[in-house]
Amino acid sequence: MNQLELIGLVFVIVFFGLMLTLAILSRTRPVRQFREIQAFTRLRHAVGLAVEAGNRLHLSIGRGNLIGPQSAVAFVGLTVLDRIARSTMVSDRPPVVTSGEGAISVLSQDSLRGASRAIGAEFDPLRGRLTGLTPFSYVAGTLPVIYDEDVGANLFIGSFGSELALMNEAGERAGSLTLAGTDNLSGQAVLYATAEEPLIGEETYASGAYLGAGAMHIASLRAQDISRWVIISLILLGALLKLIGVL
Amino acid sequence: MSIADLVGAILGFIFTLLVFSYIIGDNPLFRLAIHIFIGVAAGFATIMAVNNVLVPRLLIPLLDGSRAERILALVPMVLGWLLLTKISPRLSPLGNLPVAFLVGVGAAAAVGGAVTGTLFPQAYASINLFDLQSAGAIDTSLGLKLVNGVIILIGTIATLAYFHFGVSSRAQQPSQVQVWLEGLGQVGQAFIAITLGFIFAGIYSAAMVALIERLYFLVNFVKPLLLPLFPSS
Amino acid sequence: MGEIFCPMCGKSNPAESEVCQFCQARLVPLVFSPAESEPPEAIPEEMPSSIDAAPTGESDWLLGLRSDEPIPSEESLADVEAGGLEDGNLPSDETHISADDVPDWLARLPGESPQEAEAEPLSDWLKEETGETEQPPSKPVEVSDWLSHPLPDEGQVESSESESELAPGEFPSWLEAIRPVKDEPQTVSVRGTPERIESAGPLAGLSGVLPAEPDHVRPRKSPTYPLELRVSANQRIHVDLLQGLIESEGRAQPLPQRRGISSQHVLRWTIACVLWGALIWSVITGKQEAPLPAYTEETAEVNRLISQLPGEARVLLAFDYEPGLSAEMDAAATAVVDHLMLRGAYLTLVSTSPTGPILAERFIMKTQSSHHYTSGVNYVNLGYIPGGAMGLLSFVENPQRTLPYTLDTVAAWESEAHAGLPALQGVQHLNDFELLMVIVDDPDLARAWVEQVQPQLNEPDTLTSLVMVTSAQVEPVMRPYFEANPRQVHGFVFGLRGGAAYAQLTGRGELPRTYWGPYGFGLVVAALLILIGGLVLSSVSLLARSPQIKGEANQ
Amino acid sequence: MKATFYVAIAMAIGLIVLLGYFLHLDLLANLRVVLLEWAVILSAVALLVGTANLFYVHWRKFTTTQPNGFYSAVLIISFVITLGVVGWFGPTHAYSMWIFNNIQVPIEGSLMALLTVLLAFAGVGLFRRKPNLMSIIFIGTAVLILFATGPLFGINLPGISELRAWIAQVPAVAGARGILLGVALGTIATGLRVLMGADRPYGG
Repeated sequence: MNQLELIGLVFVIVFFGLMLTLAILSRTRPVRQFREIQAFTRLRHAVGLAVEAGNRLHLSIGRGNLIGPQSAVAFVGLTVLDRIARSTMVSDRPPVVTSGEGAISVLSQDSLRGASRAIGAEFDPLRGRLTGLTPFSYVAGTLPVIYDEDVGANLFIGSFGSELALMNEAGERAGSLTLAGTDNLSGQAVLYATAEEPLIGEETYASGAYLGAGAMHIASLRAQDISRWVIISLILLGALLKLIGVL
Repeated sequence: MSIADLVGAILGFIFTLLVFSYIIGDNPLFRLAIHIFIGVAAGFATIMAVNNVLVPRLLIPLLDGSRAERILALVPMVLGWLLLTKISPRLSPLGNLPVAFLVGVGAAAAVGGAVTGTLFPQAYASINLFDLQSAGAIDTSLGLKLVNGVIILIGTIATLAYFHFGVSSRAQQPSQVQVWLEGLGQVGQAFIAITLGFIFAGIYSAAMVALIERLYFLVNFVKPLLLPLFPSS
Repeated sequence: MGEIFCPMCGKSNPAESEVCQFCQARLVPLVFSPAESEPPEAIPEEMPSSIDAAPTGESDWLLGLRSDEPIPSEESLADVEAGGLEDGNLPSDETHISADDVPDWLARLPGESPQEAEAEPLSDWLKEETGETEQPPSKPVEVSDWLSHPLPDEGQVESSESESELAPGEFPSWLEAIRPVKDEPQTVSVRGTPERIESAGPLAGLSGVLPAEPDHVRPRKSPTYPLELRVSANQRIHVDLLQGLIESEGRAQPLPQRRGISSQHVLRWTIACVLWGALIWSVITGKQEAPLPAYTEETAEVNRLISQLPGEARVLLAFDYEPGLSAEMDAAATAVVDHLMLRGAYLTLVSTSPTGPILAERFIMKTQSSHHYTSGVNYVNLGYIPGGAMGLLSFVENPQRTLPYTLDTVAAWESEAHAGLPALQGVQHLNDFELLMVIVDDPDLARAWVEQVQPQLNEPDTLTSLVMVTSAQVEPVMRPYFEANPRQVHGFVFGLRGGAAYAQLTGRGELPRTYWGPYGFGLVVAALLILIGGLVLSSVSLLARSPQIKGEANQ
Repeated sequence: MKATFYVAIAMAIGLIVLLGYFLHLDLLANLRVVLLEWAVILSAVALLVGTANLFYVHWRKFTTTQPNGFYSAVLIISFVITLGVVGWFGPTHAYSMWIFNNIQVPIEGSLMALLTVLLAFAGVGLFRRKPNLMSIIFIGTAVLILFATGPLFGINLPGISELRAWIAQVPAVAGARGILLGVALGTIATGLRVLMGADRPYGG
């Protein structure tokens, strides 16, 4: 195991320990405040509207490969789906979920089924759909869902490329709120210009904590904050040592 | 140009116009084109998955692989059948085992890929900016490299600091650190805007080339039909 | 001298009097002797015959008891059923008090006889008490039950007076309105029979005393209460309104229909007309000839590396882009692959996306047809590596096990069983290739290639170089790999600009030269549109908002 | 009890694959290769499940005569024809290439070409929607790079290419690096939550 791999293993173990410790501490200590992210504020409002005014929520969780680095943002999409499905499943228009990869569409159906069972609502298998098997056909298959199913708010949280612009623009044409977040840089550049409420970079991964998905989400967000400053310090220290020739 | 090519070109011409009609608004012609497209793309992807994965990695080892290969191929075969039960809502719980397997591998790939594929290479690259000894070897002016290195370092740290989520509970009189963090976050926002603006221009360039290729195709398709009308040109 | 209270008007009478001196009601029950009694009226059929037949062995005293209770006649039952209490048909004895029978002394008394009570309107204070509005004369005044009880003895006068001050309980009109019209049960109501007054024993004079011997229980249908309320027209409207409100809550409200043509549509069409019009003109006239861009360092490196390739070099070519971006990627890679084919390199095509292998075939057929490269001879297409970055890792570590067959399921690698294809002669691992070229449109995928291939390239005495032809959007993410020291990627061609620069270097490559003119013209028009459009739109919205801002400033 | 069984499976499998990134033990490396191989096969089976879901959704839409059911029929027909031709003749056969070259590539290329109008429209409206410093820098950078990328009608503005190269090499790289480091932290946190069983997207 070379030096870099050893540092990597230590980092993962420390991060894991930090998450556990902060989760246990959060039971006794007051919960730390987080900065306000406008997108999540409007998302909570959209969920409220979905229940009272019967606006349907459309969640699209992307096309990332489940056995690759893009799986993490797909898991974030599934967490948001679970949170939303529990509160809007009993509304007049239950949420609809689209995805662009086989395994992720299977997981989205599982999440919908679990949420329905948790609140005792009836599960409709048509609510979780795979709309296309390639990036552009997935987007093309999602456009009719945005236009035809009385969608009040669109949430695109997952792995998207530049084709995300077509979905955001369709949401605007349909007159519904569009909130989007992705791990892909091209997707972020496009959603910053076209989405009403963009989630930039790491903000997408804070969805669970901001939507009250559990103490572990809050603990992991605080662990991210702490390890952020550890990495910044290591970079500064390393640059200094490299500059003076030690490293 | 053979008949098949002519029919193909006509088809391509029609589909291009049908998709371009979306600019006017969502219309039945556009819907027709994209639904044909989704069916074709799904057909290709399904066959590629069968030809490139299921046949060479599951069926061939099962049918004429060695004993060890056959035993190894039995496990994914059983898990595969269980996963197929997810098609039916009633049998769906049977497929939870392969799904848990996939999620376990996916989560590990995410963590491992992030640490070894992004976190360390990017951090290491930020540190290597100040490797001035080697800079001399590639005769880049040292001063410019140092200045650029410092700007990249500040930009990277400011961008990373912008994403800081925690705020002090005393919102009325934020601490000195909070004010300083706010300032660093503003600098980070500027760097994020430059990066996303640059990538936005790159995506626009790619879209522009796609448009030019489609326009050349349309013009080259129509030109031979119109040439007899304008013999002089 | 004892007294006895009249069960009907409640006034006190001398103990020995049999009939009330006020309202002539009987004070003492009639003594019945079998000879004088009348045969009982026809008992309603539903009365089970068992009761009529008087079960054998029943003793005489029982029969005597039953004869004391006057069985209400059919008509009075009907009266009770039809009229109910409201119509004043108070259940009373067979005798009915008419106006003539009222003695003078009674008429002078301040108390009212039932008839006058009905006629005289309620005094004002009573109205406030009961909160009742002026009632139409026809409205019946119900005599509360407590009035019908015999007045208590001298000692309880105070309380009785306070009771007399209490206004007779009267239903307010809104309660009266919603009282069920036919709410009495269909069966005979026990209330119809006058209560027995004990004549002997310690409880003499008291009524409603529970009989010692158990009552016989008559089988009866459970009372059904039809809920037809007597509701006025006004209230019917209110009920309908309320019902409509409740039902509308359950129904999903249609979202507001989008207006036909909005300013957004007009703005979108304007941009499309200006931009596409300029490009169509440029494509048709071909007037936009422009000098190809100067090459940059990273592009020159690619040219140098390919120029130094030995004859019949083994090159791995990855086609990792989507058909949607094939225009830009084909234009960027045409000149580079053309250069490779000029050098006579053997190509091995792979991809990590399902459509990649077919795009590779299309690219060679469409842009490199002049070199007459044939599958299985000059090049081999190994198909698609599933599993994204993880699959890429397993391919980099062991290509033969990951992609054992070509796209047409032919055994591709050299082994004891078969000779393998010429393009893969002598190739066992990734660093047996002289050059790895990745044509990629996605920044994450490009990084994955670099991260996974890195360990193989760092092997000692490896001569393999890694170069990339990418989309323009990937440049800021991948450039640092070129500027790293040592270089992780040995050369880049970024988008059409890089492809045109490479075509400038080699003097070949038709596609980038064709697109370069309209491409530059289109980008400038688009930039001007965004700049001018943005400024105009922002100033219009600022002007539109300024009165509002001024108004807020004045408040 | 069943839920904890699935959590145990996900944790065990995940731990083996994760340790394989850092520890180079032969047993662990071989086990990891086998698990990855099975995961790749299950991914392909999941693609078939997804295809069945796509087919079922559109079949129901067509058979229950919902609005736009006609398009679902068109999708099913084109899917079956493509499956038949490409499955029978193979993906690189002339017929398969004909379908790919004349239907899939033109339509995807046209959808990408639509972005020239949609992105310009978004760029024009961005400053009105979000009038702040970040939007100004974003639009300013994009417009500058668009001017600097292509030939300016043959006019060579001095320094514009060098400015473009500098922006690409310095500030754009800094921002991209910061975003990638942030995304990596978020990915690690999310992956660890799933590995420790705090998040359970399975078992529904």
